[in-house]
Amino acid sequence: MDFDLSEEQTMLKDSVERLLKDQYGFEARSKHGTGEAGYSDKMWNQYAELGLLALPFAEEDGGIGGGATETMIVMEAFGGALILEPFFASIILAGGVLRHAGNADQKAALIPAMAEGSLKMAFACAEPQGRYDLYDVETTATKDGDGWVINGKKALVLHGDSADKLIVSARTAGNARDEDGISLFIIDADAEGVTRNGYPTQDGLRAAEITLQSVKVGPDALIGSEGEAWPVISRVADEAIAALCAEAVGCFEKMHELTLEYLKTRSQFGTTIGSFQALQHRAVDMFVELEQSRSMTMYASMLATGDDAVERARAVSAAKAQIGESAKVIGREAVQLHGGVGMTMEYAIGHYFKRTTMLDILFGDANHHLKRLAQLDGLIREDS
Amino acid sequence: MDFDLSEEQTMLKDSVERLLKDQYGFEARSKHGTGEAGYSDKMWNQYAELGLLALPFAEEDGGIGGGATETMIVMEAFGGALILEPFFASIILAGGVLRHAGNADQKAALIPAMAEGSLKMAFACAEPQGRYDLYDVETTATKDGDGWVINGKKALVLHGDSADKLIVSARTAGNARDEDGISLFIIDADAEGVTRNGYPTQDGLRAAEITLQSVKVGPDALIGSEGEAWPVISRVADEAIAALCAEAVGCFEKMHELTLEYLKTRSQFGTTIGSFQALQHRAVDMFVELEQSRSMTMYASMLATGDDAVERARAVSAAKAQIGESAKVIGREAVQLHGGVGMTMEYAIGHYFKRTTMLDILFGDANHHLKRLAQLDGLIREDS
Amino acid sequence: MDLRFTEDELAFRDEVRSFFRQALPASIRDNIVAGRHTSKEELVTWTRILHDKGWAVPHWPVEHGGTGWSPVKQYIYLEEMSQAPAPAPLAFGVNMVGPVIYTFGNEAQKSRFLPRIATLEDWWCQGFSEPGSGSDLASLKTRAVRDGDHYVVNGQKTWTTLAQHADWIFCLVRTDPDARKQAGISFLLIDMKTPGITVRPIQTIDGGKEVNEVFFDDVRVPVENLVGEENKGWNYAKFLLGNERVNIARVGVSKERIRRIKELAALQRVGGERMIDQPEFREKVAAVEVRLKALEMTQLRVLAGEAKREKGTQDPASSILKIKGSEIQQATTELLMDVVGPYAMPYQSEEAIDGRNEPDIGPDWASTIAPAYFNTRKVSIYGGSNEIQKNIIAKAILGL
Amino acid sequence: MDLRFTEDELAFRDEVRSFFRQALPASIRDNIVAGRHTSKEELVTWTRILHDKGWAVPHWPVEHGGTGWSPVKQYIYLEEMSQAPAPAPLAFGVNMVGPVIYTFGNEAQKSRFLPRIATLEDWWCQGFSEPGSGSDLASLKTRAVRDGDHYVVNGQKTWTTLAQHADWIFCLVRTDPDARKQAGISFLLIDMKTPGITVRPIQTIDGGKEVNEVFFDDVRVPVENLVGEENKGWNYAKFLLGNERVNIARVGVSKERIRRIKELAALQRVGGERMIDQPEFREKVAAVEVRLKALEMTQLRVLAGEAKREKGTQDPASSILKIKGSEIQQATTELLMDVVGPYAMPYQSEEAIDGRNEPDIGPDWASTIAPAYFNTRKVSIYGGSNEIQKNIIAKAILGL
Repeated sequence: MDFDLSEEQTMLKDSVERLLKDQYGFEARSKHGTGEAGYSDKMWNQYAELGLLALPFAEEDGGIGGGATETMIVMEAFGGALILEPFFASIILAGGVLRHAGNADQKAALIPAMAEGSLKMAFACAEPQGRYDLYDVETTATKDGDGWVINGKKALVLHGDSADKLIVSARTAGNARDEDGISLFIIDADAEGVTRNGYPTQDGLRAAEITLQSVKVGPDALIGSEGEAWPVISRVADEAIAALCAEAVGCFEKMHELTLEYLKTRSQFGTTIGSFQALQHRAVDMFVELEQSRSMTMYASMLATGDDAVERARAVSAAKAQIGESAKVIGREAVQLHGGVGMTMEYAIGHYFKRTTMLDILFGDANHHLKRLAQLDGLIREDS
Repeated sequence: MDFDLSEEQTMLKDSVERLLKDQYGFEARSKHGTGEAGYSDKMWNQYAELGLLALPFAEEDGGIGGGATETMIVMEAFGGALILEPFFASIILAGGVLRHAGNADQKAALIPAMAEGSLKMAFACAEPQGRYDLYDVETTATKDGDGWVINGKKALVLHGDSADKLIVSARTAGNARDEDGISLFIIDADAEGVTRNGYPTQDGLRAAEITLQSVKVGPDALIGSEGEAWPVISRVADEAIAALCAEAVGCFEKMHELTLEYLKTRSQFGTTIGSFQALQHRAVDMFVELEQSRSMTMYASMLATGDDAVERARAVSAAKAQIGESAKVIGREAVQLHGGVGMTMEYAIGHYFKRTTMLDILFGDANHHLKRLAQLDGLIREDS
Repeated sequence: MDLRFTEDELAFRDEVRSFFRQALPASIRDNIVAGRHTSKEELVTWTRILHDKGWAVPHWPVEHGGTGWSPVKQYIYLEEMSQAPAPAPLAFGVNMVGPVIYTFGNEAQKSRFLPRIATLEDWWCQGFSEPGSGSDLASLKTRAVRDGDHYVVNGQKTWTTLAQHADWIFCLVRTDPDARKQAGISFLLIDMKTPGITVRPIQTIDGGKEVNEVFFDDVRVPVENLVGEENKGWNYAKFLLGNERVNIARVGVSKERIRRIKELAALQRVGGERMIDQPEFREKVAAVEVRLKALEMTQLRVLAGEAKREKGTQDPASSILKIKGSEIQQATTELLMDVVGPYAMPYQSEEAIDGRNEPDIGPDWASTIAPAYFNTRKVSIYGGSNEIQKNIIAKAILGL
Repeated sequence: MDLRFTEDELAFRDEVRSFFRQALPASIRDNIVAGRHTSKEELVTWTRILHDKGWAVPHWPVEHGGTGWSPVKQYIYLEEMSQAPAPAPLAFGVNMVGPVIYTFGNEAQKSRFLPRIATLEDWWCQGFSEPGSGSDLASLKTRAVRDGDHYVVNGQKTWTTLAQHADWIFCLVRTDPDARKQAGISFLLIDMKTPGITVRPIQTIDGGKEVNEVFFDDVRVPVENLVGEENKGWNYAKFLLGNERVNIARVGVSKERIRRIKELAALQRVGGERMIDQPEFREKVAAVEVRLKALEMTQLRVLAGEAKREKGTQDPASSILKIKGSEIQQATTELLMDVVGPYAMPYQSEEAIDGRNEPDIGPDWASTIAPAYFNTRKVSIYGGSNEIQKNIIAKAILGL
């Protein structure tokens, strides 16, 4: 058991934090968000230069071979800066599918381009009727010669509007909510039959509703084995959840810091409000939540890459439930302790509140994950 | 709409509070509890003299004809003094059955004796396997000539050990958890075949497990119609819950008062602990819970005597859920703010904590009643 | 004690309910049900309808257009209005400055302002908070210096809701900088068209632009617009804030929202079953309903007590209404978030939706929910934060 | 970073687990599972078993009988012990006065006391709190006046747990009444058989009589029983209390209790179904499990940090362990109350149950649950109340 970062990990952490400190302050972020894509291509290239976009990919695929800890470090830093770029959507999600299920040709064709920043992908795994159940797939892929024809609607595709390619889940067999019979396909984002309706999300990022109408793909579009995508999707989702938890911890840390700063400088009734014991205790509540969330994120990061799907599910659901709960407490207290300014777009704290609220929702809110954990008999069992 | 007490009600309140203030202080209470019955017969006689034991009974039956408000007043005062006598068990519960379902002969035979204090009854309505479901009746009453033979086990019969007579629910038809087919019988507590195992409860009151083995009763033992007791039981239980809520409010008020007193006098770090803002705010939380509980108790008292069983159930379940929740908050804060002395039997606060914990349990805890309310579609509906 | 409504009160409720059902324009109602903002035009329309009925300012003295209803009837009226649901009359006029004017204003002010408040010919806004003041309202810095028949006002107000529509603003200004904090403050009525006033919108986290900063740069205000006595403004402000606290429980609004939650949860499917059929969800809603019913009864108890209190004084127990009322409002928006799930995410401003032909992203009821959740954080901040309310209870009721 | 246990640590865990399984007397284990108290005889028996194995005081320096285990192994050992479940060694000796003696005591004290602590030949109790002192420990009033080779002690201690069994008590006493609060305090070891000591039991709300008042009436204590320097006792006390805070999370105890909750909920039927099968109940338990897992990881992080801290200093983050640990312990007893339902009500003392032949009232596992619920309120009070812990975090970590 060892909580220390290696020398390389410490360097990674320092370099990404330095980049964001220099170029991703509150003002700078507003500017980064004004372009059509909703984020900064310049920053994206800098992430590439720093090797961040190559980080999770294996060295033999053109990546750097970083593990769960490296992802955690980067996502936490990104959370602290509220970055707008599609790192999560492209590298963690779509990249995760490639890592776990792409064949050699697919990896060779895509990963180097992703790592150098020239290719962005999105993962269209959710559907409008499915809520948080990624096996609820009504989109169909029908055999058509060597290839397939895909029809259906995908929902809330993160950064789906600016992606160059999409990975789409579609049903090649079975019924709407079966885990069996789902397949994954790579399609060009501007292929015929693809309609993308992009929009901003509450936190200032982007997503898209995507309609697929008779989209034809060749045999090389299939990722992994036909009808057997569920273990891949579920594994990628579990890893993604661990990454979201780390992002949330980055946000929480910053929210706590901003709130402390405010308590120490804001003056009321002739004294700084941080001298009021009732407010001190609530700042402590925030701190405790932050530390508990950090602990659970470490736990989830450690287990999310494991091979036991049930153990993995328990760990990430527990972590996501903790994060969702902490997001409520920390968001509530941070805004309340800021008073009126916490309600405005002109202060950073409100932006963090909105992002963490969305982080609770992404890939399942606290209720969803508590239910999932409970169905899996919880963390503590006779045999545990 | 009128929240004021009438002149008579104010007098009732004053007189019962005066009696308890004079004779039911913390020291006196300890003495009252030392007798074999676990309470004071002397106090019981004084309640009778004050007319309290006659209060809820109709005037034509030898009572005083008090309503829900009168019961609320008395129960609240009793709660404030943590009385040990079987007012709830005998007058509210068993008395309630007589009021609602007793025939003229039964009323004439029993009510005047109860009102003057010479007869105590208990209501054996729960069974070991039934948890909070009073329709879960496995005790059977089998026809035997004109009368019946009763066999079974009754659980947690409040003050069942010192009662002179018992009202017992038993099944004359149907299956264990049917609402139909339950009947009520009056039996002598020392009838052949009745075994009473009396014991103290956590709050210093008394209850008994009662075994009925071939207990023979005559035709005049039946209260109400054969097999149709459920509406009676459920009505008596709903009224009883309103009374328990009032008792809880009496406790809460006293807990709040004792805690304030402690905060104002206990000195730490060179000042009274009541000057610490974090503790002030928690005293406020207690106060808010107290007032919310008081409000819900008024609401439940008003509706518990209504004829619409569903409306009644919603109101009392809502009130009991509120009381249970408040009992947790107020109990927790009261003990915590008292510190170590809150953990001892030598201070009053711990006794209140124990009683209110039991009040949450009696006739269904907060979980049970929230579930019941949710099943009845809640308080706010399209038609409400 | 009898907590039931009397026959007369029940008849009154039916009368109000059926009037609202018949008189409230459907488009206004539907907007509210959908969680969207009421426009200025809609509020004026609705206020005029109420005024024609004689119900625009029911709680005012009869001589100024009030109805003479008992507190219970006033409560029933407001409850029915929130549950219609109809827009609430503009509080800055009818609940805030109106009562200050008829209680402390002179005859000229009464006859000049009150009728135009009742009809919403004058749209009022509130100039109390300042960037530095927050919960410590009395630390305000905006100065008014007497210059002949005018005060010259300089300074800045903030959190001024709907100032963009306003014809008038009522302001607390410092007229005696040497007096003790609360003692040197006056209550001024200022025409928003006066030169030197600038309004700057503040964008809030729900995407709205309803609050503003208002800057005063050598703004000349006739002395006749001073309410009551110079340097006594703090008393009038306390009176006003006290009135605000009673209405802030928003029981009717929360009731209406719980109905909405149940309606939407019946449309939403989770894991193949309707959300409304899940016992966990039902119990979560029921728990909020219990707290809300308790609050409603507490509100009625405070109201009943009002009648017996000295005019213009405030039951400190009304702080409970603020605390619990805001907590429950927040709890209802959390439940809405639970219901909507992932489709809380798309950001679709009302303007964007109005301007396009395509359907909404996600269910057509989803777009207002996250903004409502964000926006409702404010209810425990404004009107005296919940921490201030707890301080009030601790001091005034508990004697700590 | 690697949060998994190493192969070596896993092997150690298996070794400890299998030793406990084999060596722990079943009757002692069963008593704990049932939520009953461990008797003095049982604890002595168990301590001797551990001592024979060389594991009675694993965290002590090797020269005094410690094992030299890493902090992680010590943690595994304690975890396995709570989950066996086995009784914890008497903390007053092995965790409190023992470390004070080997850190600050002289050689004579070390050789006299430490071996008898390890074997529980000496039963120690703690004389810190006084009726007036509470969270403000340094305000203590018990006096020790030097008289030749003795101190003469007068005063009163309270909340002295298990003093009825004690051979020795370690006390904070005031030796310099004129010094600043913390400065005039000394740390004395007192033989409980010394004339002038009276022990009076305090009955607690769970029905127990484990805490006591201890009165000192001209009690003569040899000066050789002073630990360290006169008037420096406050430092030793802070050191001791710091050690207390790390162990106070009680992760293993809460884990064991959650297993018990699930076991009992499988026996209990509600409305015709098993309680463990109700989604609402399962989710309530899961929510506590999540908080507990987070606490466990936080505890491990604090432990890992310990190794790098200056010896004898305390990570203020350990206050989190106290706060969350006590909240979770309380939450588990609330869940037990939910499970047992109405049969929480009968009061059946352990003595009463031991002395009778009839079966228990209700299920045979029910009688200890309400007492545990009542008793567990204390965990947020003792060892520095949670309010004090929050003050510590606010000051030492947040800089407020």
